[in-house]
Amino acid sequence: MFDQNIEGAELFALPFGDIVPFFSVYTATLAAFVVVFILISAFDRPERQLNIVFGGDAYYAKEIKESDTRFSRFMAIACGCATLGAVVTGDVFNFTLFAVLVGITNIAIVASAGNRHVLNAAFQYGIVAMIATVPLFGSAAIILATTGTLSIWTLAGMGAVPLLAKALLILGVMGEGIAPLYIGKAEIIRAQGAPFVLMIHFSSLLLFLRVTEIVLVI
Amino acid sequence: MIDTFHTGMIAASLCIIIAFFSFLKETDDLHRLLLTDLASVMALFLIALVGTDLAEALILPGLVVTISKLMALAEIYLVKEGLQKNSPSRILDIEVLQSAPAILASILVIYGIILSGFSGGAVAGLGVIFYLVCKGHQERFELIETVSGYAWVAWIAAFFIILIFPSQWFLAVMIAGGAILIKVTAKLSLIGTMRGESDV
Amino acid sequence: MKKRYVQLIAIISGILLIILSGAGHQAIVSLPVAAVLSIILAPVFLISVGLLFSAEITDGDIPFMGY
Amino acid sequence: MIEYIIAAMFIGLLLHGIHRKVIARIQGRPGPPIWQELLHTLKFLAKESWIPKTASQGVYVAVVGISIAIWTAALMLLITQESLLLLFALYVLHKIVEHGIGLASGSPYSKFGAIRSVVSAASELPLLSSVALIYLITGSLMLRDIETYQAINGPLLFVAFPAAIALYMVILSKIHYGPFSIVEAKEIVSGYWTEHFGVWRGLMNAAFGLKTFVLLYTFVMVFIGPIGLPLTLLGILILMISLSFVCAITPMLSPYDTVTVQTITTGLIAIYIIYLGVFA
Repeated sequence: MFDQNIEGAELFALPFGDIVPFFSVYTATLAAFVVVFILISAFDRPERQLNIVFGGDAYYAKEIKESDTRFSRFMAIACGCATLGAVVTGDVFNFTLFAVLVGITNIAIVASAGNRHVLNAAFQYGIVAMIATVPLFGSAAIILATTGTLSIWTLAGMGAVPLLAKALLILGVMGEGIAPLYIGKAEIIRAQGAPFVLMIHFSSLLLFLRVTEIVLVI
Repeated sequence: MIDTFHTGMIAASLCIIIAFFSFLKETDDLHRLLLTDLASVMALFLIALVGTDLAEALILPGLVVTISKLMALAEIYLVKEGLQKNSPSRILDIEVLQSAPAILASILVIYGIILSGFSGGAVAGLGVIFYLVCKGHQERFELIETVSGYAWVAWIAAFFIILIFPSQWFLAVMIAGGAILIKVTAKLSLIGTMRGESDV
Repeated sequence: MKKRYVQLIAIISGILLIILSGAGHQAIVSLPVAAVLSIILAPVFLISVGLLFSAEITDGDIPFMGY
Repeated sequence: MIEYIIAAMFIGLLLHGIHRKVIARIQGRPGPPIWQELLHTLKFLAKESWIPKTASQGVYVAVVGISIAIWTAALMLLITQESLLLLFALYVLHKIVEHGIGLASGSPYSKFGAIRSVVSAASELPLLSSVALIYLITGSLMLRDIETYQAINGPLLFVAFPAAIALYMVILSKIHYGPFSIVEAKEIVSGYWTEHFGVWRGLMNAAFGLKTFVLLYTFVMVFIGPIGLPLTLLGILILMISLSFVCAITPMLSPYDTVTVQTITTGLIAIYIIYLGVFA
């Protein structure tokens, strides 16, 4: 029974060997939010960005090509699905995998942007995210080596996970794009297409929320 | 198991520190892109250190996501630097195909000569095809046809030798083997040169 | 959207919210369930009521696409 | 439920009005009447509303609904005495509302507001360290357990003083006219909600009123404990006035300074937590 006094009561659990996907009040709320945002990015049209010509009073609205929209939309939905996976999964390693997937889809969402600044920022962010796989997988490896399992269900409340592993996990998710290292990501949200760009920010916030829960629980 | 883990861990941390240091020093985007692969390998190395069945099962998905991320980054790099626009004049305009063919083709040809006969010809022919595909493809049919014709003649001559002077069978077999080798090689290499040039 | 539909949505969600609130207090519906349902219904109710307020001025479809 | 939501919105908007009044008095102006923000909201509700043609319609409308839903949910958490961590999650998700509102219309001004909101993502970090500290002390994050703990051991305010400071900083960074409200600075017109007008603006006003009430109520609930509704409301009022004092006498910081101050606060509290966790 998964009944931590951190995140509310258990609502649902799917016993699947020792890897148990579960919903607590907390993760269920997050999952509901992810579904809402997937729906928004799946069905909404992108906005038309207004650009002001500085020093004059002219402004023009940019149009996005249909093919670019389609690609970004697909990637935004993929990003939503990866986020959903990261929120719902009951396994530390799967969480790290989903975190890396979120990183991939994040740079893919803006890949079709013609803006060179955006692409440059995406590239630099991608490199940071790639380096972040080291602490992410490293923490999963340390957890596996010290406790012999990766299941959050089993680890919950045991306090068996070393502090180093927790710190590395947070560091890894930070690299995938939360607060202090987020600055690298701030530039890529200049890209066009509000529903899709929104997904970039949303996915990293949810990763952050989920990793907070994991670190407090295990 | 834990002891080995710790020893490996120290080695891995050393590698990670070196990798991260290289990130600090490196400023060229392409080189940093290549170094990210080093970092991801280190991540997999950490998992592999655990050395259980479960860890083994975790390496493959880890490899898949890191490689796909590397590919996505490489694609971004291409778009960012505008490298997609200058499309290569030839399809196989890859750097490794400029340097490798000479070595690989010579290895294949030498091995084919050692094998001799039909199969040797096939191997050597493959080497020649590889070389021609990578290096260039002027359709010099005359040359190949000439070589092929002389090989044919040598093969026939070997038959005559074995019929007229049975005591010299070894020489005859050698000539026939060499000839068939050259013939098959020549025939196969035709494939490498046939690329539909304008003046043919 | 026509004004009539907005009116309908506002009335239905408003009534549902009041029923939920009453049922929550009388313990007919458990508190968490009532809370979750009112979280979902509250934006619907408030937005439709807001649109009705502004519909006094624009007697066409609300909200229409401007500019 | 709905009566709680309406009442909380009402009190929150009234608090906004008091906030403006106090700031005005400190600065030697008469200031607007304290029900000004309520009137504002009602005025906006009765204004002509539409969706700009350049906007991404779904996001433009959905974020308004989401902002109401998020803070309604936070209020419900307080009523049902659920997890503080979830409250923290809802607070963090409020960032996405700011971001979405800014991006939705395509206007460069609101976009600047949205980007500033992302850059000041550090403002949510003090909350994390505050939550972690509370968990370290009480051993639980359920609001009902925290209440019980305080009923036995006295207010958390003294035990977890750094956490209280962190939460105070968080509320300060979300309050209007505050030193950290770079997302709605006037050099970018009205910041991220420049392009939301009419009904949308009115509803967002209401949602933000709800937000102010919920955040202040959480502060009193978590750090002072169960003291009954009248005293809690008094506590909220005092807290609001103290915030107004800070807002009135500090200028708005530049984005860079904002991020720096927030990050340093988080860092200090994190060091304190590590000290508590490792040595104490």
